[in-house]
Amino acid sequence: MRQAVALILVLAVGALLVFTVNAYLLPFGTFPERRIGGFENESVGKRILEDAPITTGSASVVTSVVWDYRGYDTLGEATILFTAVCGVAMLFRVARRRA
Amino acid sequence: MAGMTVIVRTISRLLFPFLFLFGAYIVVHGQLTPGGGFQGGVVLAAAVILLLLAYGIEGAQAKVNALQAELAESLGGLILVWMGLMGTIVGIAFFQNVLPFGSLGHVLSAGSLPVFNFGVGIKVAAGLLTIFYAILRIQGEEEK
Amino acid sequence: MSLNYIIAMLLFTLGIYCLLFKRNIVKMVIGLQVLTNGLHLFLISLGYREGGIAPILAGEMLGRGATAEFAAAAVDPVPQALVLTSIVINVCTMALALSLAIYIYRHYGTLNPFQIRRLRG
Amino acid sequence: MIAHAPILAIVVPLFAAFLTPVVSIVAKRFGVERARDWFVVGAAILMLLIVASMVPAVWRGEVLVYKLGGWSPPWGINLAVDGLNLLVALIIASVVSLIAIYSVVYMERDNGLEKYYTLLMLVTAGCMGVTLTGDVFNLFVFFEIMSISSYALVAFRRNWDSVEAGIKYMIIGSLGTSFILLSIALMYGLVGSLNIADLAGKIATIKATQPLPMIVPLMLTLFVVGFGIKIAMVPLHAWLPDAYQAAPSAISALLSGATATVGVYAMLRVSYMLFGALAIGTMFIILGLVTMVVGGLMALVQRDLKRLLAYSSISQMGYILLGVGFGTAMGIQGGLFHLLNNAIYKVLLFMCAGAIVYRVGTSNLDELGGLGKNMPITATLFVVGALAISGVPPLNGFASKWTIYVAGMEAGQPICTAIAVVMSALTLAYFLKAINLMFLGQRPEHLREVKEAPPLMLFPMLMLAAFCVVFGILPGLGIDLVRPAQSAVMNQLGYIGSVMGAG
Repeated sequence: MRQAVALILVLAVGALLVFTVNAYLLPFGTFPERRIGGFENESVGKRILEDAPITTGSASVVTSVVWDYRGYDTLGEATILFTAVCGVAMLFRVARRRA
Repeated sequence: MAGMTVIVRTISRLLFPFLFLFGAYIVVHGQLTPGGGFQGGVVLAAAVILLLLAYGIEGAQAKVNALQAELAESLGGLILVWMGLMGTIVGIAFFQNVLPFGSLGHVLSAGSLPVFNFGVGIKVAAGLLTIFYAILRIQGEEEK
Repeated sequence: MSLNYIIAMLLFTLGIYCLLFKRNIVKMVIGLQVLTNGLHLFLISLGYREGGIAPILAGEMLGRGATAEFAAAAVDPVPQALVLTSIVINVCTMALALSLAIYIYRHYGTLNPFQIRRLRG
Repeated sequence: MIAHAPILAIVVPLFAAFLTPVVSIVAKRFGVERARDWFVVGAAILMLLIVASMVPAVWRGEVLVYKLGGWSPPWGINLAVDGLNLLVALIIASVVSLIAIYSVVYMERDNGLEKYYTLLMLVTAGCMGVTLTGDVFNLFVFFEIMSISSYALVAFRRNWDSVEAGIKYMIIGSLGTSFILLSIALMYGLVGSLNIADLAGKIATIKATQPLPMIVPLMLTLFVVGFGIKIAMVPLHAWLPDAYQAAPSAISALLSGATATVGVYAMLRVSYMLFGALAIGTMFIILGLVTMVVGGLMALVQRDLKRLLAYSSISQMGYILLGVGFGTAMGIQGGLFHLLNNAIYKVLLFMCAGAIVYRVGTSNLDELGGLGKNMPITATLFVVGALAISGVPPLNGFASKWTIYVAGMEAGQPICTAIAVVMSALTLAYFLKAINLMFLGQRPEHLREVKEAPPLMLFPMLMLAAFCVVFGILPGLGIDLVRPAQSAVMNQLGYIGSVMGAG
């Protein structure tokens, strides 16, 4: 019984997500006929594509987003890696017996 | 861990320099090609982990031991934070791109970005290796 | 181009299904990975552009310095950067979760989450 | 220096986290292992000072915008500090400083302490990052730092119960953060931006279209579920009692004082700033009432002190949601004041529980008794905390609960007020039970030799109890502290204007 309810819940969530995404979102660079609000042409990505080679000097725009426009995020990402390393090392630490 | 047969050992010994070079290539060309510090760092770590699988933990530790890995991780982190602070000292804001840009499309271009890639490459390689060593250390203890 | 979106959302739902119905912690962690990978696929699809090129200024376009033409043809770089960040987060979560699973197995001798409920009430 | 204060408040704990392993190695070489602990305490206090240095400017009504990498919003990431951020940052910085002092003695019997302190600083950095940022994806990244390090800290002692609590927390929490990421992805797909102020303006435009596009409430729901897991709203609370029971007491205090506060903050930021209070009030009221009642009823039947405190902290979260859900100036003021008070007395109570665990070795109420003679100071402090949390008049809990009751009456919700009053009485009931079982009654033979907690543990507890009394006797002081935050919550347009105007 609980399983059936959970299954129905999962299916409902899936259907809702699929429906919403289809109804409101279009890929980048498509004419915004279904997209609401009309913010298509103000996308941050568009402006970055135009500016990045000049303002950061990097040929790969993804790298310039990762390390320059959103470099602080990447610092956070490196910190997460540090956290995971710390956590794993903490879990597998060798217990020193105190004399 | 005891390691594997002589075929696997030979091939992984032969492959190791190439993998290492490939990882370094990905790190250094981060601002020109797909890839960058994280991806290259993973390849670098994979190169050492290949040795670990073929030769056992001693074989890998002969190349990079656990303390070196931990120190290298701190070094990578310090490079990142230092370059971030450079932005505050030289420029106006944390994480500003302060080094000269160079010419677009060359290996030494894009200001601070190659340095960031280099730092994070070291950090990721050392971090993944540290995770492997940490897990293996405790497994090895159980077998004894 | 909405097929990508549908499949991404189905993967997300499949991940939730795994988390709710699987009786093995390792399988639950795999479910979490499926879920997040669905999300990554979704993010990447958001930046898709019909006939687009990779957001890297290279080759002939670099030679001509045609940045405007490049900007009109390339796909959105921001979701790709977000996915790179998210992948690393995902790897870290997985490393920690699997380490905990090793400990669970050591303490309880099983990975079935329904048998390791000593904390109750 | 003051211009860089927002970023320094995040970088200081981050730097301390990176340096802690190095300091630890050096300190061990020179034979002064405790230097590491005091290094962490120093970093926490430095962070508190940096946060405090932002107070005058923000209380004048400014929004401090810090553009990372020099990119003006919305192209890059920016930090934006208004009254709400600052209140939460102050709470976190003070709580972490006190917990760092408390840990020096409390954790001394454990091994692997350099990892403990590193993770403590990482949780702090994550909390600060979530609090001060003005970018929604950056909020997600730091939320993950905070979450992953708290998963690891819950499992710190590696017993069967802490490992189980850790993996439970981890799986539920990861599901929550994926929901947040999904919502961020939908948002980026919809309007192509990641800056909170920019998004708020654009979403306001989209909300104006008729009929309301279904994607907007969907995004809001995903956010509320994601952050609701962190603050243990009731249908999503399963991980919390296990985690609080199994973690070391200092970490339980940290979870209830810092990460839960951050969860509430993130929820407020998203629902009031990003979505402009889109019909969220009623939902918060219902969720708040359910959370309050279920938490209170479950607390009544617990036989373990830390588990009882865990359920009571679920119950207190209900009060905060209720106050915030009324949506009036007074309701939000009451909710935020209760957030502040909750951090104070919850940390105090967990520290008292930790002192008992430190001296006796168990937190099972059935095995305790008569400790009032052995540990008079701890007992007094616990009673102060318990009376404060139950809303007994001269203490701070009363002041904030009273504000919430009045707000409820003014908002035309007398039933909610009545339920809140009844739950308050219930809180008093289960805390009296706990006090009775622990400090009064028959003292078992093996507890005869128990000593008072060490002074270094008593010091942070005394500080917190003093705050309880001060905010209780002078509620105007607390309200003054909270008022900038309340006006920031209700001033969405001002926030958007200041952040976007900074570019």
